[in-house]
Amino acid sequence: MTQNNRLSGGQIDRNTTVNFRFDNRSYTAHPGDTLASALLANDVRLIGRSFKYHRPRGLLTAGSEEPNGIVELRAGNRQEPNTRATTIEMFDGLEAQSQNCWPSLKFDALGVNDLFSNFLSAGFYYKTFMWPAAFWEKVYEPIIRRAAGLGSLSMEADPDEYDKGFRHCDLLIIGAGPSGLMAALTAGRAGADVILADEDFRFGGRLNSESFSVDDQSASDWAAQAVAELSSMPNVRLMTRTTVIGAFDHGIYGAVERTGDHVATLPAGKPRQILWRIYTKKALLCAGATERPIAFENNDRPGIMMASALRTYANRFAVTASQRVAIFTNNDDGHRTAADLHAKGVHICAVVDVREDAPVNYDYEVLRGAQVVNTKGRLGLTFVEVALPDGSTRTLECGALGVSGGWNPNVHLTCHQRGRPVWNDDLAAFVPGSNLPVGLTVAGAANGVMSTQGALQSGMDGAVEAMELSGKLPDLPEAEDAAVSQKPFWYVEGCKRAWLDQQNDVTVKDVKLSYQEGFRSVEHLKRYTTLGMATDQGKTSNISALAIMAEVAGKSIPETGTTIFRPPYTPVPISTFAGRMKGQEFHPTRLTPSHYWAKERGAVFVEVGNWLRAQWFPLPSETHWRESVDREVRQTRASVGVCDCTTLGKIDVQGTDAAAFLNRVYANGFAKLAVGKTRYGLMLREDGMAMDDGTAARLAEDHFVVTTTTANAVSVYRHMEFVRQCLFPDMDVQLISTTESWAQYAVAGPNSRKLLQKIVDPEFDISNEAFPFMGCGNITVCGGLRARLFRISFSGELAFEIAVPSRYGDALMRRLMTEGEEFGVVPYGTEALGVMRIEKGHAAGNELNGTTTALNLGMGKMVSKKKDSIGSILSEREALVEPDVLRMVGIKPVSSEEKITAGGHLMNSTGPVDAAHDQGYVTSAAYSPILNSSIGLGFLKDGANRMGEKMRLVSPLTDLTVEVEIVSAHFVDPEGDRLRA
Amino acid sequence: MIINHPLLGPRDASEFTYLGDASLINRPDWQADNAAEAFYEYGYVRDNPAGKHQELWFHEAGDRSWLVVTRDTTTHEISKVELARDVARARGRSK
Amino acid sequence: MRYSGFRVIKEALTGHKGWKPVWRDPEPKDHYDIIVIGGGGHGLATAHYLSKVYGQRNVAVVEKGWIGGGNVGRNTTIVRSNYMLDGNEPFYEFSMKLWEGLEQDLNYNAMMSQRGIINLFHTDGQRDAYIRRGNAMILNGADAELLDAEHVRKEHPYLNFDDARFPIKGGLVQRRGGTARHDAVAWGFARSADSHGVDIIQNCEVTGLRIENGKCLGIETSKGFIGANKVGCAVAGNSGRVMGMAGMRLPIESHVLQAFVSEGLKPVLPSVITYGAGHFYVSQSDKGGLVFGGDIDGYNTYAQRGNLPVVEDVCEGGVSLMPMIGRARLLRMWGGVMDMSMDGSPIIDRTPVEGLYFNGGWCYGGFKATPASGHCFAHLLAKDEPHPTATAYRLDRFRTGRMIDEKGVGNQPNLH
Amino acid sequence: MHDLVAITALGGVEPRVDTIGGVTCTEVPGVALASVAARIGQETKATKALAKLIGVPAPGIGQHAGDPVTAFWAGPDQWMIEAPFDTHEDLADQVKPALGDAASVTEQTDGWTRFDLSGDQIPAVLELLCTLDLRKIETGSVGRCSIHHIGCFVLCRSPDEYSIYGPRSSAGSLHHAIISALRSAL
Repeated sequence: MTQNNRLSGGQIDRNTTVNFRFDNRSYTAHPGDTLASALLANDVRLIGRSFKYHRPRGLLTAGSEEPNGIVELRAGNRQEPNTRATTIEMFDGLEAQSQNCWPSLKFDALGVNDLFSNFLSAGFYYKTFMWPAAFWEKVYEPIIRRAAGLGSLSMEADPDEYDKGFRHCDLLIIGAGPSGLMAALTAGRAGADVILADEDFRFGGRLNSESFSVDDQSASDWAAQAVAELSSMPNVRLMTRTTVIGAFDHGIYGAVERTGDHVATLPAGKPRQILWRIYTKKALLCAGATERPIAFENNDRPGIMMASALRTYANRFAVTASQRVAIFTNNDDGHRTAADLHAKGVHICAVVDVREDAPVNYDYEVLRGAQVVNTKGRLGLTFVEVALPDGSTRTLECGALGVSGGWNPNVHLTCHQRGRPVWNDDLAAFVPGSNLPVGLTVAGAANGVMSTQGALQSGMDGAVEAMELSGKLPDLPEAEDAAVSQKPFWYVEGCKRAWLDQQNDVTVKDVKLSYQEGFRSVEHLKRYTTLGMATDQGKTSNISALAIMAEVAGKSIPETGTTIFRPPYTPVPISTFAGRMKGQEFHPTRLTPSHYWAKERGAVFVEVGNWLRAQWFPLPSETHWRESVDREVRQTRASVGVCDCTTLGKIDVQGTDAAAFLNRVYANGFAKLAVGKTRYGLMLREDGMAMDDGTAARLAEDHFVVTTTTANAVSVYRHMEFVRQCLFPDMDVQLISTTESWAQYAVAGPNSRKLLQKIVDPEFDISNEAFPFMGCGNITVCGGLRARLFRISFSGELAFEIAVPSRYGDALMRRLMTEGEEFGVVPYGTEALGVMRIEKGHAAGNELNGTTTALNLGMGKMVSKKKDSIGSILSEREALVEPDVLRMVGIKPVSSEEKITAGGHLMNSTGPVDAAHDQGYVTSAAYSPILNSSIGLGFLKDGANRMGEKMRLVSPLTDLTVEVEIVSAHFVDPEGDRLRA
Repeated sequence: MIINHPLLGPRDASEFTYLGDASLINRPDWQADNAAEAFYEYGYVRDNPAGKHQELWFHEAGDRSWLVVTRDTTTHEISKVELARDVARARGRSK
Repeated sequence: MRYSGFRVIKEALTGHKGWKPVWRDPEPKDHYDIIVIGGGGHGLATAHYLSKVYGQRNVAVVEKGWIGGGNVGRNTTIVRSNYMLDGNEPFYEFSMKLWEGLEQDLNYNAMMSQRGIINLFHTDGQRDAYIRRGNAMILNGADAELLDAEHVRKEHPYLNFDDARFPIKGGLVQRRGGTARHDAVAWGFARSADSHGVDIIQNCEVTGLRIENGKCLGIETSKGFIGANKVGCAVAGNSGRVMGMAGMRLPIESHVLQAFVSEGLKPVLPSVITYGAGHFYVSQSDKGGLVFGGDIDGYNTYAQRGNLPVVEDVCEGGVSLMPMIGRARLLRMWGGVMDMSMDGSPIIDRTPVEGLYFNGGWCYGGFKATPASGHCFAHLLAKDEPHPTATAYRLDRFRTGRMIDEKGVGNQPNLH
Repeated sequence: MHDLVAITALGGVEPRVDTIGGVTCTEVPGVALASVAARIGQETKATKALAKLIGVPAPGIGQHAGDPVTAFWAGPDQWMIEAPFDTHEDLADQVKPALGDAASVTEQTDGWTRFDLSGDQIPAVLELLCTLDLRKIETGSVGRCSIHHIGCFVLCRSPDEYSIYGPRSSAGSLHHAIISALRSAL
């Protein structure tokens, strides 16, 4: 198909021809085209279907405000629904499909909705589909959901990369039209650090769409020259294809740069889009204005477009929507379009101007005081019916109608911090109000300055004001300076189905019905009719609807209300906000010092926070994880096992007040802890709940090393800094995390000492006498490597934790394995660790769940009343010390074949099973290969006094009821002989 | 948001962790007769003003300073940023 | 006027001339038996139940702006009763049952859609907690199902099972959970209350509470003083401001929760999904938009807007969980101001001031609670005693240590 | 001398080197670190002792200084000391006597992994990684920031030489982030 709607001129590269496909038909276009201009060039007017009535839809605009010309761009896992054809930059091999139509765009089955539109009036669904109740999910809703929606997702993962970036500048200029360019030139020449961003792939804004000249050159040439000068300035950064999407607090702007949307395929490693966070001292909004339509009967047919869009297509893209064009306007701007199209040889059927005093023109007919009252053409405009002042009607045969109802300043970003625009009677439009985001000023058409000369001046002034410039300013170029001449005109009287929101099919009638039913505030209007909720966010429809609401209410527009806009300025792919934080990179991955060794051993890993920890180490012969875990437990308790516990938080606490400080943050006392000793510590939140537990080892009078649980390492450090800086600012104590500095391994089991004696350097005596339970100290290993040794035990066995600098952790683990061969040493993972701590009755994450007190945990006596410690006072509240509060207990099945389920609830052995009779719940459960039974820990009302009681463990969720016995939580070695051995 | 760190200058608020009302500095005396009531008020009751609010932020991804930020909860305008340690001392806290 | 399919057809054929305003626009009387401050979901629901269930006809709802403009008009529309603690679950299950009959009760289609909700878990610890929660739900008469990873994959094949940083290990499902058309909920309650004689007074800002000798006599408003025997405050998000007029300080902070909607899409999500390893939950509206959200911004604010870091955090979670939404576009973002309470649970209770009652502290869970909150607040206002399912929501529970802390993060509101 | 073989944070025996678009990213295991935090009331004494240790005045806020033993500012009255690993493996023990009671000294060597970037256009890479105002980063500057949710120090040693310190356990993720940014920006 040839581009038979091409005109002369334009800013396209005619020397290159590219191919693209729309609905599986091939067409040609030129670089510099958008998909929209290329379709028009090829005489394609029908592009999609509307949301509700599935009415035929063509292009309305030439910019990002487009409500109608939306398509599915690209194919396969790169398919992009709802993409505005007006902003798709043409490239060779571009592929697009029409959407929201079936079986085909020309014949859309759901077009039938249009026939019943009268029954599908605004909000009709709130009044029906209620009987029978069950039918909603089964019948009504599925039908509605299938009919609704617009484009479709591929349902495949987005394959592209996205980046996030951060830029800082003195002045961010948003929009590179006349005012933006002039502002950038002014600030740039003055040496200011400027970022100039525009959503278009070509700077210039309206200058690229107009036929007039700036100084002695064409407007677009002047723009190109300005851009050339700006790009030569090192202090000015130009960001094309970059939409500033939002104005956030304190001068931070969000911007989306489309670095890869204009190419067929991305080079490896290059992002499709970049989300920029731009930190600004000042920002200048030069976003221009958007032309608004006039509502009249059947004003939604393909071919009916904004007059300024027709002008853009003709002047910038050298395209006309049709060879026969009519104009409907209430202002002089509409006449400009007629003149430009006429100059390019397009036949102007007539300019229909609602003003009796409209300017005449001798090249074509001007129908003064006339209105368009109806149109014809099922899939595209064919005839326009015009009512003349004398009451007669004229029918114009044309393929395109340019509509101009005046211009609305693009105030969107001024509203992003809830600022409200104010009404301007001369423009009959909202202009930026006074409560703008701090640091933002507005220039050019966005500020209601509608002439080119005015925009240039206003841009310069804006830059001068924002940057507080003085001295010589650049000379302003000469440009058109016409005053706005228009007669506010929103819709044609007596029309029924005159579209306001063309995508969501909201008509004048719907607005009137909304008022009639009491939905009279603007927000009610929007929510009831869905006006302005479509992908264009009502950029072309909100104000007209408001004007009509005002008329019905008999109020002025400002009395009726304003409508504000929310970010983003135009829709942004969710991937762009995610950047690279997805898939495996969603969160950083933290590896333990023995990770690579464990991988070689074929360990199975588990995520613990951001850490990867070895869960168990299967042998080739083992087919089920339980075999591995049982073996690791048995062998550790029988001989010796090694576990990487580096992930436990380690905090270095130093200072003359270190001990006093720990006395405050721990419920139990530390002042009297001897040097060379370690003590278990329970940390409470100020509300009295257990926050974390760990050990504190005193390496010197003024030096402790504190451990935290893996999960709470960060929050405990933060808490300790709070206590240090905010509560006791004069305590001499210094904190720093050493979690990653040391590779720390638990060496547990009766042979642990023997194993360690093989690597600990001989000058260090670690016999039970010299290095008893809870001892700690600095030592060296393997011939002089500095190390720390702690005699602490989570497993309940004779055990140590040994720490060396992380870089040697891998080597130390390998050494422990070889030296341990004679004892049959096993590495054990988090599962075995968990089993052994349950066997020993140690509380862990499942028990320290943020709602349990020391009393609940069986550690009530640890909370010292003799000193001031965080949480001790509030832990005494009446409900927390009632006689039957939950107490931690051990639970085992009466018959050892039965299984304990964590998350199960405890019920009395007889009586009803329901919430009212709940006695407690199971927090942790495991199979103990030592007891050959499933065991568990849990919380039970008055549990301390119910040892030996038989109860029912119920888990209706997993369909389970087990008879259990309440026992002490210390299943193994309750006296602790082993760990003191 | 941007917090103008008294030592480091303007920093993105995303580097900080928020705790809440700076009254959390005023931890009651554990030995006072009304300690129970005082700690309840301290722990649970807030002014929650619509306007100027003194609040605690921790520079987690920064220099680990706790800051007292005076910020308007209706506009987010920040009028003052101080090191919490200085504020605590000024409020008479010591050891 | 009764709504029905036939009515819609009749009106269509007669030019829609018969539709009446959904609620009147009355001037306030001098005195009411009960005034409810706040024309949001909870306030309007309270009025509905006061008038329809508790026979109170001399009732006014006073709203600063336009009704339904608060959090009921800006939430992510999720309805569920999947709580763990005894203080909460009976109340939310009561709410769920009210939802299930709501359209018929209101004669208004709020599009309550029981398409189900799944909470995904990614660690054994999370699984254990969800089992405890699921059991609590069932023991309280609600429905719950535990799905393993394979089963989740069958129902939600588009989730990230192959390249996930935190693999999905399963999910806790409540089939009766789902979504409702949030605006319609407010309008439906308003229409019903209005039809039972309740005066709904919009654009009437409360400027003060008239309290004499410890008794509340009425409210000062931009439309003058309005007397009342009882005043109920249901202005979650602004509780601090309004109760401040009574000189009360609350165990509540105001925070902003952002919400997001994508462009319209053909159906992709069958149910509500919440991510257990990131801050992200999502459903798809009947119009086709993906409605999603995540964490609150985390700092005290009364501004109904948020900032970029949370937007990014939410989208990072979304794309990690379901990479196929990556090319869908985020269309609109907005914020709602939440009453974040000190234990993440609400308050429905008397106050130290006689005749002044308080309903608030809903955190970001208020929408699903709308019917029960209204019902229980109406019960309290009408009978002066708490509704049996809301006895735990006391104002003094923090003093006595009876917190209802589902998350176990204690007295730090922004963590709930 | 002990006989345990060290591995780098990325798990190799030899440090990792990547060159992309004219910028080279080198893993640097050969550095020893110790933190110095002044005791309450000893700030001046600590600053003087530190100056003596590194041979130049103790670096102020956001600065680093010294050679071969350097120090950079890490927080109020707190610095990180940097020295060649081969000669200062036990840096903390060497530093302690110099500071005496004036400061708390803590070994930090293996708490961190270091990547050095060399080449021009490094700012174009860094602006994809962190929020630092690169216009203000000059030779001698150091900034703490978050890179892909990983807390890092960024040191500018010269306009075309930067060092990035990140937590050792996250070395793989940090390296991936840096390499992705190099590919994207250059």
